[in-house]
This record gives sequence, C-alpha cells and structure tokens, in this order.
Amino acid sequence: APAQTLTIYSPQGGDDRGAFITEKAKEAGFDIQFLGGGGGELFDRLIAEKANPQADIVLGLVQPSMYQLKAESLFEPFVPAWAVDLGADFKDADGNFHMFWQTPIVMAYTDKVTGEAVPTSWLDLDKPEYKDLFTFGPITSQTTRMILAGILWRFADPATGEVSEDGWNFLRAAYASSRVLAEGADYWQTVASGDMPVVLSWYGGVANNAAKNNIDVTFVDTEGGTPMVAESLGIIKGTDDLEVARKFVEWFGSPEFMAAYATRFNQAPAHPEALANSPEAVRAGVEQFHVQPIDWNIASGKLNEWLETIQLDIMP
Amino acid sequence: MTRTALSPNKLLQGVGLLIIAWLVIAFLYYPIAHVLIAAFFPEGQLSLGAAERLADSSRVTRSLWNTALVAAVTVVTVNVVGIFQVAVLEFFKVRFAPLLLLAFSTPLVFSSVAAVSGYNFVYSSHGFLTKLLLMVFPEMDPNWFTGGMAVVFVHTFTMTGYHILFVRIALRRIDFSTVEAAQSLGVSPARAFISIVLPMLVPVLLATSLLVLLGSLNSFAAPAMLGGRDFYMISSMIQALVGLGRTDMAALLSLLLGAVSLVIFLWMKHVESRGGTVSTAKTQAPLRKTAIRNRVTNAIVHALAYILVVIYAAPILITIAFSFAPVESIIRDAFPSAFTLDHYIAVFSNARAFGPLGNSLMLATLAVAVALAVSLFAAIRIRSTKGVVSDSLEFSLFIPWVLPGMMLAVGLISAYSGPSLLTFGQTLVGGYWLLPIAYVFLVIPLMVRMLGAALAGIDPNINDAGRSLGASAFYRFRRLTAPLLAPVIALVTAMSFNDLLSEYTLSVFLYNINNMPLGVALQNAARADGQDQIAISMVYVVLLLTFSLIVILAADRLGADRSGQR
Amino acid sequence: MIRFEDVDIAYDGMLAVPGLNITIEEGEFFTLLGPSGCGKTTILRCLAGFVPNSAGRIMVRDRDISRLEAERRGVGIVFQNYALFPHLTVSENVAFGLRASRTGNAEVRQRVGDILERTGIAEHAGKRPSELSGGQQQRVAIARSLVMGPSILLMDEPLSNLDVKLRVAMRNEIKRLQRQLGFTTIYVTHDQEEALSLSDRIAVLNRGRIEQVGAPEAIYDRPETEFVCRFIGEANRLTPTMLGSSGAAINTDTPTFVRPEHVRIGVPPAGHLHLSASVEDAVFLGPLVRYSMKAADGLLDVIVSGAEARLAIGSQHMLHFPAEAVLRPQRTVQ
Amino acid sequence: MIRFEDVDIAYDGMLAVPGLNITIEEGEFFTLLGPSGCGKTTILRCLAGFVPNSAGRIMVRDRDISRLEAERRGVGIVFQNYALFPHLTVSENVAFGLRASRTGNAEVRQRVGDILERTGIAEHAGKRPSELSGGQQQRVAIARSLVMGPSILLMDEPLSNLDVKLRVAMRNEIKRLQRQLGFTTIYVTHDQEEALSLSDRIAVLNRGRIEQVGAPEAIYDRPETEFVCRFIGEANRLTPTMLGSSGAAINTDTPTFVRPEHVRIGVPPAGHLHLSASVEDAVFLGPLVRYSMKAADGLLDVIVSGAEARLAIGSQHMLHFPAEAVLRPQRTVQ
Ligand SMILES: Nc1ncnc2c1ncn2[C@@H]1O[C@H](COP(=O)(O)OP(=O)(O)OP(=O)(O)O)[C@@H](O)[C@H]1O
Ligand SMILES: Nc1ncnc2c1ncn2[C@@H]1O[C@H](COP(=O)(O)OP(=O)(O)OP(=O)(O)O)[C@@H](O)[C@H]1O
Ligand SMILES: [Mg+2]
Ligand SMILES: [Mg+2]
Repeated sequence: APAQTLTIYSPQGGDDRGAFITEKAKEAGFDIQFLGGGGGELFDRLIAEKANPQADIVLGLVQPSMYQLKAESLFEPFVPAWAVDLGADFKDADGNFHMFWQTPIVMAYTDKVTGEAVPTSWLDLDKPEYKDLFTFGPITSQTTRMILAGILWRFADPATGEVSEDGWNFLRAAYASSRVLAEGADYWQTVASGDMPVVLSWYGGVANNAAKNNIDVTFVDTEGGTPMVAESLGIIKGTDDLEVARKFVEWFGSPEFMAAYATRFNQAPAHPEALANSPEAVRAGVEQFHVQPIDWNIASGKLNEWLETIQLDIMP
Repeated sequence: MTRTALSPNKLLQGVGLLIIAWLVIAFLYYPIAHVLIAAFFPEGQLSLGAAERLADSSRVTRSLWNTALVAAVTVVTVNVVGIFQVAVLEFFKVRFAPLLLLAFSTPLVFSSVAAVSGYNFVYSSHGFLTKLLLMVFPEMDPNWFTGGMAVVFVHTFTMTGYHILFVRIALRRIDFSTVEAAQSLGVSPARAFISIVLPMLVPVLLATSLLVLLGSLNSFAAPAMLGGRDFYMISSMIQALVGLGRTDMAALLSLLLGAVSLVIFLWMKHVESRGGTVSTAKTQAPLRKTAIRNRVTNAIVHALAYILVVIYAAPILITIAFSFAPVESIIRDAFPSAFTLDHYIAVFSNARAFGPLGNSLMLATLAVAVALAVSLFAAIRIRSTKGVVSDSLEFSLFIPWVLPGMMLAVGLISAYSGPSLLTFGQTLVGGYWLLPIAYVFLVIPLMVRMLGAALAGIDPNINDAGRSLGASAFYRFRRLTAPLLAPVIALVTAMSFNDLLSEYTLSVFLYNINNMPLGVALQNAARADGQDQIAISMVYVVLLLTFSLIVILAADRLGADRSGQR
Repeated sequence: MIRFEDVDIAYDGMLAVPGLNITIEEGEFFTLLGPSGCGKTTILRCLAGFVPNSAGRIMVRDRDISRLEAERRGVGIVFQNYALFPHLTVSENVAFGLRASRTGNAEVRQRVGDILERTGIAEHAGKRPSELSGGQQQRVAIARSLVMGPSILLMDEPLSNLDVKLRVAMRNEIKRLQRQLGFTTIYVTHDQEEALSLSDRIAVLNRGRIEQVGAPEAIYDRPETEFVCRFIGEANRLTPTMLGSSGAAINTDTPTFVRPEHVRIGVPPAGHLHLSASVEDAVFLGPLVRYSMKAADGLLDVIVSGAEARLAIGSQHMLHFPAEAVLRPQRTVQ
Repeated sequence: MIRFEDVDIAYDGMLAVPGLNITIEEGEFFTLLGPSGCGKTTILRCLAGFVPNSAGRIMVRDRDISRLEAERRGVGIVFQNYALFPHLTVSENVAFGLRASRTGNAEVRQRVGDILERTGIAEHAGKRPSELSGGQQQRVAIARSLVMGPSILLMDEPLSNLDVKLRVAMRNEIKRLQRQLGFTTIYVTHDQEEALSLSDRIAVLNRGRIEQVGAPEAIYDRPETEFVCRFIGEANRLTPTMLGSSGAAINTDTPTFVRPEHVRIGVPPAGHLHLSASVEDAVFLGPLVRYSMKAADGLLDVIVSGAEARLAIGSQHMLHFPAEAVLRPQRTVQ
C-alpha cells in the first residue's frame, strides 16, 4: 500500500511547479496532494485551522508569513540533515522552518525609459521623471509587500521597527507618482508597450516575462541592497504522520532535488551546494545583487502595521 | 379538545422554526458576535481605536462617498434600463423578442470579474470600441473608460438581471383588465404602463432595487478593475483590511454598510406595508402585448432595444471570440486575428480541472436545496403570521445580505476553529461542511426576499379557499402556493445555483482540501503565471456562461409551464 | 347547531361586527340579508376561520371553534370573488378538496363528473378559470364546495352572476343537495326573492347588528323595525292625511307602512282604507307593473299583475287596502 | 349610432360570437340579455376595443372603429370584475381618467366628490379597493366610468353585487345621468326585472346569436322564439290535453305557452280557457306567491299577489286565462 497522502499547502501547488513536485515525489515514493492559492490566503487558512490542522506541510511561504506562523507556534520543529550547510539567513534559529529558494526583489527598466536619466535606487521612485512609469501592484501580493518592506526598513529603527516620518513622506510621494494597474489587465503588455517601463517585481518573473515578450530590461542593483525573499518549508504541528512528513522534508530540501527543481523553473536555490549545481544564468541572477539586511524577526511583526498605515493614509 | 392542544401542523411549524433558529444563531449571530467582540473588546475592554483610526483616514472617507454616490446612481440607471427591458419584453410588441430576451438575460450569467474583463475587451484602452474611436478621433484619451463613470456603466448593464427575472414575472401576473380599464378612461397602454402597471409593481421593484443597491454597495470587481488610482469603493477597503488582519476595522466598515442597508430595508418594508397592490378582481385577465401605434415612438423604442442588445452582447461575443484566439492575439489584438481550438482541447483533456467543477456542483446543489426549504418555510411564515417571531425571522435572514461575505467567513472561522456546543462538539474549520453552510446563508436572503415579493402578489383568498376545502398546510403548499410560485422558485434556484457555482470571495476562506470549488480554482488558474492561463480561464468563463444561461432559460420556461402561464 | 355568542369581529381595531348573537339549527337554510357593507361577508369569513373574532365564542355542536384552524372546521365556503385556483383547470379545481383528503381516484372522477354535470359546466372541464365567463366561474366555485359534502356550507352571493333560469336551476340543485346531505347552509344574497324563497330563516343585518331574525314570511309580513320594513320588499310610508278619510283608527305616531302589492286599484270594499290618486308613472317589470300614484300627500307605489290592463298616465283612481295590511314596526332596534 | 355589421369575434379561433348585426341608436339604453356564457361580455369587450373582431365592421357615427385603439374610442366600460386599480384609493381610482385628460385640480375634486356622493361611497374615499366590500368595489367601478362623462357607456353586470335598495338607487342614478348627459348605454344584466324596467330595447342572445331585439314589452309579451319565451320571464308549456276542454281553437303544432301571472285562480269568465288543478307547492316570494299546480297533464306555475289569501296545499281549483294570453313563438331562430 502506498504511504499515506501528505497534504501540502503551497502557493506553488496550483500550477506547473506543483505538477512537477507531485511527479518527482511520486518517483521518490511520496503520495502528496496540494492545496494551492495565494500566500496570504494560505497564511490565513493555517491560522484558522490551528485547532484542527489539515495541512501536514507548508511550502513556499516567505519570511514574514513564516515568522508570524512561528509566533503562533504552528510548527513542528525538525532539522533535516541538509540544513547544516544552509546559511544562517536561510533558516529559523529554532529549527521551525528552512528556506529553499531565494529570489531578489528587484527594480528594472526597459529601453523605453526616455530621457537621459535611468533609476538607480528605490529612493528614485518619488522623482518626477518616473511619474506614471511604474506601479506598486496590489498591496495584497507578496511581492508588493516585500517591496514596501524593503523600502520602509531603510527608514526603520532596526531595534524596534519604528519607521521615521521621512520614510512615510517618501512613500507617500512615491505612491503619488505611481499608477494603479487595472486588475485583469495584462501587465506585461503595458510594460512592452512602454506605458510603464519601470518594473518592480521579483527577479525570475521579470526575467521570464521579459524573455517571453522580447523586452530588453536592465536590472538595478539598488543602493542599500536588494531585499531577498526566500520560500520556506516547515512541518505543521499536529500532522497525521510525522514520520512521512520528515522524510518528505529530507527529500525535498536535498541538494539533488533542489538543483533539479531550480533548474527546471529558473530559480536560485538557497542551499549552497544546489546553487553551485545550478545553471550559470540562475547563479548570476542572485549574485548580481547586494542583499539588503532585514531582521525578519522584527520586521515581520511590524509589517501588518506598516501595511495598514499605507492602506489608510499613504495611498492616494 | 382544548385550546392548547397541539395540532400536527403547529408541531411541524414549531420544529421548522427551531431548526431555523438554530441555523441563524449558530451560523449567523454567533459568528458575527465573535467578530464584533474581537473587534471592539479586544482585551475585554471597549476599544474605539479602530473607529478613530478610520475616521482620520481620508481614503476611507472618500471611499464612503464614492460608494454612496455610485450606489445611488446605479439604482436609478439600473431601474431605468431594467424597466425598459421588461417593457419591451413583455408589455409592448417589439420584433425579435426572443433575441432581446437572450441578450437581456446575459447579466444573470455574466457578472463579476468575467463581465468586467469582458467590458474591458470592448471599452478599455486597447479595447475594440476604443480602437475604433481612436481611428475617428485620434486625439481622444485611450483611457477614457475608467473611474466612477465606467463603474456605473458596468454596474448598469451587469445588474439588470433581477429585473429580467422578477419584475418580468410580476408583470406577467398583473391583472390586465386594469390596463383595459385605463384604456377605457382614455389612457394609452404606454401611459397606463407608467401610471398603473409600475405602481402595481412597486413591491417587486423595491425588492429588486434593494438587491441592486446592495450589489453596488458591495461591488468589488468593477471598481477594482475600472476605478483607476483615484476611485475606490468601500468593499476594496474592507477586503484590504481583512487581508491585513484588521478585522476590527473591516467589521466597523461592514457595520456601517449594514446600517445603511438596514435603514433602506426598513423604509422599503414600510412602503410595502402600505400595500394594497393585491388585485381584488374575481379572476385576473392575462397580460397581452400591445403594439405601439405611434410610428416615431415605435421606431425609437425598437432602436433603443437593439442598441441595448449590442451593449449586452458585445463583451460576451468578444470574450467568446478571444477564447478561440491564440494567446499572443489575446494580449495584443482588439479583435482576434487568428482562431484555434487549442484552449478548449487543453481544458477538456485535463481531467484535474473537473474536480473543482464536480465539487461546486455538489456544494451548490446541497446548499440550494437547504436554502430553498428554509426560505420557503420562512417566506410563507413571514407572510401569513405577523408578530415578533416573523419579524425577527425576516430580519435575521436579511442580515447575510448586508454583511460582506468576507465578514461572515471571518466570523465563522473564528467561531468554529475549535469544538463548539452549537455544533454539537464538532470543529468545523478545516472540515467539509463549513463551506456549504456558508453557501446556504449566502443565497437565503435573495430567496426569502423574492419569494416574499411573489407571495404578496397571490390573492389571499386562494389560500383561504384551500383551507375551507380541508387541505392541510402542506397540501396547500404543494398544490397551490408552490405552483403559483413556481416561476419564482425555479428562477431563484437557478440564480443561486449559478452564483454559487462561481463564488469566490467567501469560498476562498472556507474551502478545504476535499471541496475546492470552481471559483477558487479559476482564480488560482488566472493568477498563476503559466503559459496560456489567460486563455484557459477565458474558456472556463465561456463554458460557465453557456451552462448558466441554459440553466436560467430552462428554469424560466419550466416555471412558466408549471404555473400555467403560457 | 351553530351559535355565535357575543362575537365581535374587527378589522385593524375597527369593529365591523359588534356583539353578534345568533343560533342556527342543524340542517337549516339560513340567510343573511343586509345592505352593502353591513358585514355579511365578514360574518361568513369569521365562521370559516379566516378572520378571528376578537371577542365571544363561536359554538358548533357545543364546541367552541373560535381558535380552530380554518382547514379543520369542516366549513365549506363559496367566496364572493370565487377565489378559483388560477393554475388549475375546472375539473382540477373541483377535485382539489377531494384529493386533499386522499379520496380514491375513481371516486374523485365520479363525484367531480357528477357535480360538473349538475352545475352545467362539464363541457368546460378542461379550461382554466381565465377562459371562462363570469357565470361559469361562479358555478365552478359552487361545484368546488358542493363536491366536498360539507356539514356546513357558507355561500357568499353564489348566484349573483347567473341569469334567472340558471339561478333557479342552481338554487334547486343546492336545495336538493341540502335535503339529500342535510348540511347547514348560511347564505348571503342581495336577491330578496331568492332569500325569501330559499330560506328557512332570515337574519336582517344593519351596520353589523342584527335587526330581526325570523321565517321569511314573518320578516316580510311582520317587520319589527322600520329598517327591516323598508329594506325587505317595498313599503309606502303612510301619512295621517292619506289615512284621514278612512283610517282614523290608526295611530300614526309610529311610522306606518303599506306594501305596494297590498294596495288595490278600484272600488274599495267595505272596511278597507282608501284614498284617491292619479297615475304618475308606470314601469313594466315583466310579470308585474309598478305604478307610481300621486295622492294628495305624496307618492304611493302600487304593484299589480302584468296580466291586468294598463292604466293611462294621469288617470285618476281609487286606491284601497285592508287595515290588516298596514305595517307598524317598532322603531326600537334590538 | 352604433352598428355591428356581420361582426365575428373569436377566442383562439373559436368563434364565440358569429355574424353579429345590431344597430343601437344615439342615447339609447340598450340591454344584452342571455344565459351565462352566451357572449355578452365578449360583445362589450369587442366594442370597447379589447378583443378584435375577426370579421365585419363596427360603426360608430358612421365611422368604422374596428381598428381604433381602445383608448381612442371614447367608450367607457364598467367591468364585470371591476378591474379597480389596487394601489390607488377610491378617490384616486375615480379621479384617474380625469387626471389623465389633464382636467384642472379644482374640477377633478368637484366632479369626483360629486360622483362619490351620488354612488354612496364618499365615506370610503380614502380606502384602497382591498378594504372595501364587494358592493362598495362595484360602486367605485361605476363611479370611475361615470365621472368621465363618456358618450358610450358599457356596463357589464354593474349592479350584481348590490342589494335591492341600492340597486334601485343606482339604477335611477344611472338613468338620471343618462338623461342628463345623453350617453348611449349598453348594459348587461342577469336581472330581468332590471332589464325590463331600465331598457329602451333589449337584445336576447343565445350562444352568440341574437334571438330577438325589441322593446321590453315586446320581448316579454310577444317572444319570437321559444328560447326567448322561456328565457325571459316564466312560461308554462301548454299541452293539447290541458287545453282540451276549452281550447279547441288553439293549434298546438307549434309550442304554446302561458305566463304564470296570466293564469288566474277562480271561476273562469266566459271565453277564458280553463282547466282544473290542485295545489302541489307554494313558494313565498314577498310581493308574490308562486303556486305549482298539478293539472291532468303536468305541472303549471301560477303567480298571484302576496296580498291574496293563501291556498292550502292539495286543494283543488279552477285555473283560467284569456286566449290572448297564449304565447306562440315561432320556432325558427333568426
Ligand atoms: N380587509 C378589510 N379591512 C378594513 N375594512 C374592511 C375590510 N374588509 C371589509 N371591510 C369593511 O367592513 C365592512 C363590512 O364588510 P363586508 O365585506 O363584510 O360587507 P358585506 O356585507 O359583505 O358587503 P357586500 O354586500 O357589499 O359584499 C365594510 O364597511 C368594509 O368596508
Ligand atoms: N379568454 C377566453 N378564452 C377562451 N374562451 C373564452 C375566453 N373568454 C370567454 N370565453 C368563452 O366565450 C364564451 C362567451 O363568454 P362571455 O364571457 O362573453 O360570456 P357572458 O355572456 O359574458 O357570460 P356570463 O353571463 O357568464 O358572464 C364562453 O363560452 C366562454 O367560455
Ligand atoms: Mg360581501
Ligand atoms: Mg360576462
């Protein structure tokens, strides 16, 4: 009889990535089923189901969510063998979860940016030259939240996470310069047409879509560093079959599978050994940026408050 | 026999009331109370911080004004368009009436995100009409279709569905001899339509206006997609706040929405209670269509009707056309330049895609069946017996309407994330049943309202006649009330079914791994950035649309046959 | 036996029928007569259980049914506005009650067929109510109640839309069925001839109150109040002047009346009261002719058989009537 | 002048009224009489423009109005089912037509008030139709039409739900208004007395066809067909045996009849036809008493004044009637 089915909550579960993982896991002897959906949605779901957990594993949520889940003590701590080589930035100090992918949150521009100047820093966004050339995206998306967190952390007291008045003023001005993209409209089409030639997004997304739409983009290695988001993996407390869940984590995070997975989807693995085995382009994607140091233990606790302020007072 | 003896009838009524009371308390009041208490008594202390915070935010204030304005304008425009449609469908002879019916029925099945993106295909900066206009007026702003005007426009043409359903049925029920009486007093049918027919339709017009009002107060897709940077409505705020975990603020805004809706609801009840729209005629003469004799007027009416057909059909036809177009064409063109069946093949060859469809069919069937039973019982009880019980019943079943779906979901989750006495020790969150239960409450208000409006149009003597012939309450229901209500029952069933089939807002909170519904699956598909996702989701839209349209039109026919109206 | 004991019936607090007391015997054919809006329909609806009585008791066979549900009272009713089921055909309308009580198919068919035949609507059995003429609808309403064989049958102007021939035929049918099945009938009609010819007893109502209850002839020949006297049949008010010459014995302190058919034209026999009058107007009523006669002190109506020779307008005649024909209702209302 | 010329009226292809021909004079009070379902309402509705005629022409003052819209025909109608506007109060109902024709406020108020007064519903002016009794509703329907002062007024059993007193009062009111305003009235009623007393002329219909048109007395006293004879008033069919002893001169090949009020009880004068019969049954009708008398060869109805002394059931009497009273309608239908 096949091993018991593992239920995995993952934003990666609904598309090709989920199909890929399912297939490979099956070869490795795991029977898994995904519950997909947006990161925020899965986060809410995990909190709601605290008393009656349905998930065995959560996979693919980024730092802020994972640290908050940890604060709710939803995880079953488990340190897999491959965690030894993982950088300190990529694992929870208490072994609740480990990160497996890293993605720079980047600023880029196309050749349609007219005039002499090109943006060189996040802090250029309030300049009149770039008015109406970019969008922050919907505040519900993980990427947008990362962008905002990265900006605000520059103005925050690293000990308390309190943002200075300058920070808010900058953000207000930047928002006033930004545009709002109608939901459902095709973003990359507007980028291609030169309508919004400045792009704020995650590295892989920019690279893929630029290639697909034949857009010539230039990435900015912004002053003060680029926020690095990392998708994580953890076991939910109360899982039906802890043994299988642990085995799955061991398998999934192993450098071999990670290299294969990352190669297939042009992602940069967090594990140094897997990264070393990745294609040149993938490694370059990570290595061309300076990492912005963010203390997620502090920042993740403050993030909702920041977003609330943005929602109520900052956005136009 | 003593006066206090219980008849089986009363016993049955009592049991029914008890069950409804449990449903309402357990799945409405208790969850709401949970949210409110969490919001306003965070640590057992009354806290009004949220209110102050909201009052200080100019964004919130603006969204409130926008919402109020859009809702008010929408109610007016929808009534104008809707009543015109009903008139040309049922009252006046207009050529190609079946075509009109088909076009005017589309808002019933083409709404929310699908509709707004359909309208975008026509009116947005790279839409069909805009491209046409740009050829004629190269100077015009290609982004002309944004902001409050665009939202109202889309509202107007996506919210006329209730008129097509309920106002039309009520109109067919009108005693036509009153129109003849007006004619004999020298009033043309067209004027009689305004001075006699419309006032007789007041109860159902009020009920539909309320639906429209609530629809636009809670409208989400249209302002989100068309509003642009400076135009947002309150439901976007609520959603954003829930997303940030500020359920207290969201609850506060919802309360505000609810209070407004409630005031309007009470006013409507008051107007209704002045009543007197039940015809006293011995037998009612059936409706006959009248030709408009004045040639100019007739031409104008025909022209307007066909213009409406174009407005309704264009977004759908373009959506359908694009569902056959290659991905590049969808992204680039104003109208497909090439056609392919690939997307359909992709959908039909992917067995996994049918799981959510099966789930949704099952969930919707369950929920609609329960909701229908509850609503029929409640509507009849509310109509037949006045008093505190009926009033609170009516009020309670109205609440889910004024409560954003999200709030109900949040409440249910916070109330039932652990075992509870009200659910006999079960933990609902994470289980199968939470979603269908929420679905029941999602569709009940519409049912109760519409069935109530229909009941008001039935001569009470009919029921009395049944009683004097010794028919039990159940028999009377089966043989008199149900057949007379059949058209409305069929339609509310079909509508609720369709709504639930693609429901997203609430589902996304409550589904579990075993019942992921179609709406969630569609959204996930649309959001995932894989190849061809846009096209695939368009195929789904087209399939869903076809299916729903068939359901609605079948229900319309079926209901008409059952009630003996030809 | 049906007994109303101090029954009040109100609409929204407005007392339409105050303090009603009547007793109706088993198997009786009891008629309510009264002007439009006096509360006849209201009383029937209260007995049938559609309008609650706000005070008093309604006893049927010594059981208070005031709080019983309408469908359990076993009271059949023919509605003034018919209340036919619009979505059912004529035969389905009539079969409704039988089916509700789970009568066997064959019996339903037989009983429905029978009653449709008797009421003369068998040929329309498959039509819907909206396709029937007014009188046809009314007959469906009657058939629907009769077919149930109720022990109490209430009829609210059941024949008002039928022609005389049909009305007489339906009346006979109702009477025949009543004799056969022995049900108690409470009947409302505006047709006095109908009331007088059908009823065992009649109650005359005025503004919700009973003025007089009695056998038809008693009501007609011995009205107790002026209202009854004027409402039932026609009545000429007699003035002292009219009686002056011959009626000295009659006290006119209370109003006195004489019915037009008691007034004869011609030479007065001995002992008859008499006066002289001229023909003012003549109205042909078929079997009867009504003359309006101008006496010294006012107009007097006189009704004579249509078989008699007509009098010329303006011609002068002697009118006379026996002293026994003079009606002297008490003014007092019960 | 209204003229129906070969008018056919059909429901779904079923001819309800075939080949109708009538001429109605300006200002006439014309009544349609006929059994239930014979097409009276249908004819009115056709004239008013609610049912199209499938053939023929309808001429009003020498203009064919067959294709004219109902609202432009200037034909007022009082519906059999009232068709009141349920959402308007009584006075709003009545004012409706005036307001539609932009009559000044003051005039509307005055005319509405006046007609409400005349029809006796002024005190209910603020009520909605559903709060009125049947008769009150009917009066609103009448008032609503009358207030318009139409040149043609159609009335479909407008008084069927009123009591005798009120009916007579309303009748007089209608007559008075007609005289005053000169409108042409086409009237449908089931009440023969009403038809006979109100009408200038009467048309008797049977299954959509006209049997006879004429003045009331002509119809009653000289029916042309057996149907008319039997339908209007009552008629005793005479058998040869009944007439045997005294009526040798009468040819009974075609049916012969005598009206009950022409039959006298008592010693037959010379020249009267006579026969012997016993009292089988007596029915009290108020001003009249109807006796069912058993003759050798069948039953005969006899109507006598209620003022006469009653005959005992079973007693034997001589019946007699003048030869002129014998009715001999032609069998042939027009
Ligand atoms: N639903 C109601 N609400 C308020 N008043 C009413 C209602 N129904 C009847 N009435 C009033 O009660 C009184 C009695 O009405 P009811 O219908 O019993 O009269 P009725 O004797 O049947 O008259 P008719 O012979 O005209 O049918 C009337 O004055 C009427 O206006
Ligand atoms: N809408 C209709 N569809 C089909 N047949 C109809 C319709 N209306 C009336 N009829 C039929 O036409 C015939 C004439 O009906 P009409 O209403 O004119 O009769 P009426 O003389 O007014 O009778 P009543 O005195 O009973 O009111 C009847 O046999 C009736 O069944
Ligand atoms: Mg009545
Ligand atoms: Mg009729």
